[in-house]
Formats: sequence, C-alpha cells, structure tokens
Amino acid sequence: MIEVVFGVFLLTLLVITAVAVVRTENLFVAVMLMSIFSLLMAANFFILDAADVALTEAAIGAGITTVIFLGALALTAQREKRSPNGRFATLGVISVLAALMIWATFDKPRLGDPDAPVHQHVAPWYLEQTPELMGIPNVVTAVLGSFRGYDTLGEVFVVFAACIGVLFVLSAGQGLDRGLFAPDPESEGLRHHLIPKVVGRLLVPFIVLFGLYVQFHGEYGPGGGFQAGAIIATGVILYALLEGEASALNALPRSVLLGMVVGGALLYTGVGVAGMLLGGNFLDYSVLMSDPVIGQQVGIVLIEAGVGITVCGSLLSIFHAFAAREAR
Amino acid sequence: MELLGYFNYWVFAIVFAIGLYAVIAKLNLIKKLLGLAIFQSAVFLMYITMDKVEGGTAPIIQKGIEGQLYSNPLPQVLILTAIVVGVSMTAMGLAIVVRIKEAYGTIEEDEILDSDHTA
Amino acid sequence: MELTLDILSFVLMTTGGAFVLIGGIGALRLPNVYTRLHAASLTDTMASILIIAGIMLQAGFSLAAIKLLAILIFLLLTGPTASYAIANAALLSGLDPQCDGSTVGAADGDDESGEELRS
Amino acid sequence: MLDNAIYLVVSIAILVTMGLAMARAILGPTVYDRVLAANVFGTKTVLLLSVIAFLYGRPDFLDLALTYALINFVGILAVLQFFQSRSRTEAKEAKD
Repeated sequence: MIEVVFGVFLLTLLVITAVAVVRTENLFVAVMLMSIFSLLMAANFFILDAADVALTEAAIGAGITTVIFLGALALTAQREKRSPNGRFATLGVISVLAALMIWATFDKPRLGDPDAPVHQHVAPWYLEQTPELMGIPNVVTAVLGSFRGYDTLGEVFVVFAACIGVLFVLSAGQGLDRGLFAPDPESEGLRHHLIPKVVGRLLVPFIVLFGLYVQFHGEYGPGGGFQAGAIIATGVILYALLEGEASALNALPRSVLLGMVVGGALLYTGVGVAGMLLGGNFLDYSVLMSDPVIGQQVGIVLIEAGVGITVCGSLLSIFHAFAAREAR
Repeated sequence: MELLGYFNYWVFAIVFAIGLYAVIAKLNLIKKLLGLAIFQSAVFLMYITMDKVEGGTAPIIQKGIEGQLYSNPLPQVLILTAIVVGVSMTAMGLAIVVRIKEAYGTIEEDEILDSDHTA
Repeated sequence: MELTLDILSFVLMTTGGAFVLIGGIGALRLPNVYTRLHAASLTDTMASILIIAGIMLQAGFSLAAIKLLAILIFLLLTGPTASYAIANAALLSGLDPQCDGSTVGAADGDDESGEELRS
Repeated sequence: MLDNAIYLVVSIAILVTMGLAMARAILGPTVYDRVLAANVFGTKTVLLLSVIAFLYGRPDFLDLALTYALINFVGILAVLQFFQSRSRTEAKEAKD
C-alpha cells in the first residue's frame, strides 16, 4: 500500500522530468535533467523489488552517463536550434499511440499480481533450484551467470563491440591532445581547486574498494560484474577529472584498457571453452570442479570477473576517446 | 484503488511516447539520443514492473525464512545487462554525432540534409 | 530502554525530516543561485546527520549501522564539495553574487542573464 | 508499527522535498539552478533509499545508497570541469 503511493509519486515526477528533458532547448540543462531522471528510475526500481537493477542504474546513471554526455556536448553544441512548428501531426500520432497502449494495459495483470503469467513458468524453477544447484543466495546473479550465461556472453560482446566502435569513430584523423578533460599545459584538471582535490583524492580509493566489494559480494547481495565495472570506472574517471587526463592515462594506459576489454571477454569465453574441454557443454560450470556446486560457484565468480573487467575497460576507453578529441 | 495497479503501465506508455516523440520530432541529434535514452528507460520500467510480486522482496534468498515470496529474477537479469549495453550504445551514438559535427559543422538534422542536397 | 531509543530516534528523524523540508523550500523560494545553494547545502548536511543517526539507533549495533556510518561520512564529504563546485562554476561564468533585494519575489523570471551569458 | 510510522514521516518529507527540487530544476532560471537541483535530488535519493531499506526490513540493500553517496558528485565535478574548460577557451578566443 505505502509502496504503491511512493511509486505513484515518483513515477509522476518521472513523467514531468521526461517532458522537461524534451522541451528544454539548452542541451546542458537536458543532460542535468537526465541525471535526475536516472535517479528517479533507480528509486522506482528499488521500490519494485529490483535491487540489482537499481544498483546498476545507480552505478551507470549517476556518473558515467553525465560525464559522457558532457564530453560530447563540449565537442558539439550546447544549444538546440528552435525546432520548426507544425509538428502537430507527429504529436497527434504519438498521442494516439500512447492512448492505444494505455487502453491495452487493461488486459495486463495488475501490478504485483502473484498469478500473472510471468511468474508461472521458469521463475519459480530458478528460485527453487538456485540454492540446490549453485548454493548462492542471489538468484539474479545465478541466472545472469549460469542459467542464462549465453545471453550475458552476448551482452559482453555488445559492450566490447560498442567500445571498439567508439574508438574507431573517434580516434580517426587527429592528434591525441585536446578536449574537455584533456591535458592542458596551463591547468591540469581541477588541480587549482583545493577542496575537490583533497576530497576527491580521499574518495578515489574508497570508490575502487567499494567497486571490488560489489564485484565479489555479488553472489550474496546486490551486485556483480556489470555494476562493479561501472563503479570502478567512475572512480578512475574521478581521478582523471582531478589530476587531468594525462595522469589517469599514466596510471592506466590505453594499451592496458584495451587489454582489459579483450581480456575480460576472453576470460568469459575461456571459462566456457574449459567446460567443453572437461567434457561438459559450452558454459557448463558443473564440470570445472569435482563437486558440481563448487564448480558452478567457481564458474560464476570467474565470468563475473570477466564481465567486470570488460565493462570497466570499455567505459574508461570510451571516456578517454571523448576526452582526447579536439574540439573544432 | 484497483486502477492504481495499472499506473506503472500508464507511465510506461506515456514515457515511451515522450521518448518516441523526441526521436521523431526533434531535429537536434543529441536531443534525439536523449529521447532514445528516455525511450529505453520506459522499456526498462515495463519489464521491472512485471517482476513485482505483492508481499515479495528482492530475489536474494534469506536463510531461515520459510514461505517468503520473491520477485521474478528473469526480467531483472534482462534489464540489468540492458542498462550497461544501453550506455555503451549511447556512447557510440554520441561518437557518431561528434564526427557529424566535425564533418558538417552542425548537429541539426535539417541543416545536415540541406548541405547534403546542395553538395 | 527500547522505548527511550525509539523516542530518541523518532525525534531525530522528525527534526531531520523538518530540516530536509526547510532546505527544499529554501532551494525553491530564495532569490538567486548562491542563496539557494546556501539553503540547500546547509540543511543537507544537518538533515543527513539527524536522519542517519535516527536510523542508526533503530539498526542497533550491526553491519547496517557501519554501512550507515559510511554513507554519512561520504555524504558529509561530498555534499559541501559539490556545493563548492556549483558555486565555483557559477562564479566562473560571471554570475553576480550580489543580490539587491529587488529580485526577491521575482525569482522565476529574473536572471535569464545567466543563461543568456552562456549562449 | 511505531517504527514504520517514523520511517513513513521521514520518507514523506523527503519525497516532498524531491518535488520541490524538481520544481526548481524545471523553473531554472539559470543552468546552475538545475545543477543545484540535481545535487539536492542526489542527496535526497541517498536518504530516501536508506530509509526505504529499513522500511522494507532489508537493510542489506544499503549498498545502493552507499553507491550514490560515493559517486553522485562525480557528475557535479564534471560540470565544474565543463565550465572551467569553456571559460578558458573563451578567454583564449578573446585574446586572439
């Protein structure tokens, strides 16, 4: 009951924010409103009992999305030109579409209905079998890592491909020197600002430590490779903001980042192939150890590590690609 | 009260429409990408709405509690990965926008089309 | 003993809630960025201390209490830093910190200059 | 029961404040008001998540609030960097 009221309030704010993002002409304002949008989404996910998803949205939406959008804004324009009038046809069609979809929702099961068709098929089996087959409490991690391991492998390769794509598109035809967060001989990052520098330096190790906690605690609480990769990447981005991009690249050179992107994906595939060599199917972890339950746990820890490494490397490579681009 | 059970889906439909409107009607490419992100979030919201079970809790099994209901883990897994993929895809889109800006000097769709026609 | 703790945490949390509200109202009502920042950030730290202390009393001595302490410490570190960053960014862009009373009450449409300055 | 009443009062206060911050974010008028509103929103979300974690009786979900407390201000620092680098390029252009 209470949660329904909370949800209604937060969702109303969500709609208002979405309208404001679309209406504003200042793109910088739109990006700021987008970060509020993401906060609201995370709160909603939490209220809807999806702690893992909320943690992912928190790790991605709060830092990385804003930073990447700001990096792109610095390289393009900050203001949108006024759109021409006469978009009423679009508005009309979209309104009709929305009305149709709202009408269709009345056929859907009510929020939280335990008899809804989604809850009848595989989900109860996952919830029942996870403790027996894997012995880990977090069912989301179990499904992500083992039951639907193929799916996650695909997602990792999508992240990998996106990272390679960004690098191809952005590093063509330019010297690697200037940009929003780029090394500037006059001032490197926020070094002149004593307060952010001191506080930030204090926080960087804690963020990375917390990222590692999320990585390795993912079997027991909300967390896992995707969230941990994003959190650690945020920590390094904070370092790059404070000390200038050059220092961050000194600490983690581009070659290391690329190695992480490739290595994580390879680690994931390698675990799958190891299962095949030991006589099981691809991505079947039960054969990794003599005890199938331990084998599953080892497999999940390894592939989560692979996911974390790839996500962290990709997000950082993307950040550096935007930061190093020279504004023309 | 019954109707409030559908509120999440209504919000999904409205936010979905807002995102789609931005993608279609806005000429600025970054605005289009923001619209795409909103659109994406609407879909995330719908999936996560489906996972909720009344009286349930997040699917992290607590020891020693019998008969506890848990929400559906499957939509959560799908969306968890989709969020990270979504941000990589947004970055990819932004990278292309940056290159378009360098090649055409603008990120407004109509101006880009104009300069293509005149060229 | 239990009751005393409950009452104490109730008092802490309601005062914290009041501070949160005051900060929100201040951020909405005051005339320019710097004063709004003042209201928001000042009550932010106080409200966080009170509310989290209240929850900690409820949590007792457990892992949750340690996590709450960590949250409190990080909030107290990052909150003022973020305020500093906002004030500095506003100052860098040449927004005048002087407020001459006349803008009070016209908070909605007054200093468009700050935004115009940007374009 | 009493516990829940406490959490409820606080969470309603936080939700109302979120609404007020949202009003500020939409009214503007300067971009810094929006940044400020986003920051207020961030800290309020941290508080809301910690309160709700206890309201639901699953305190192990405090990790979420901790994540926000740690990384929310990275976005704000990026904003500072954004304006700093732009004011520097503008100064340079004015010199040329």
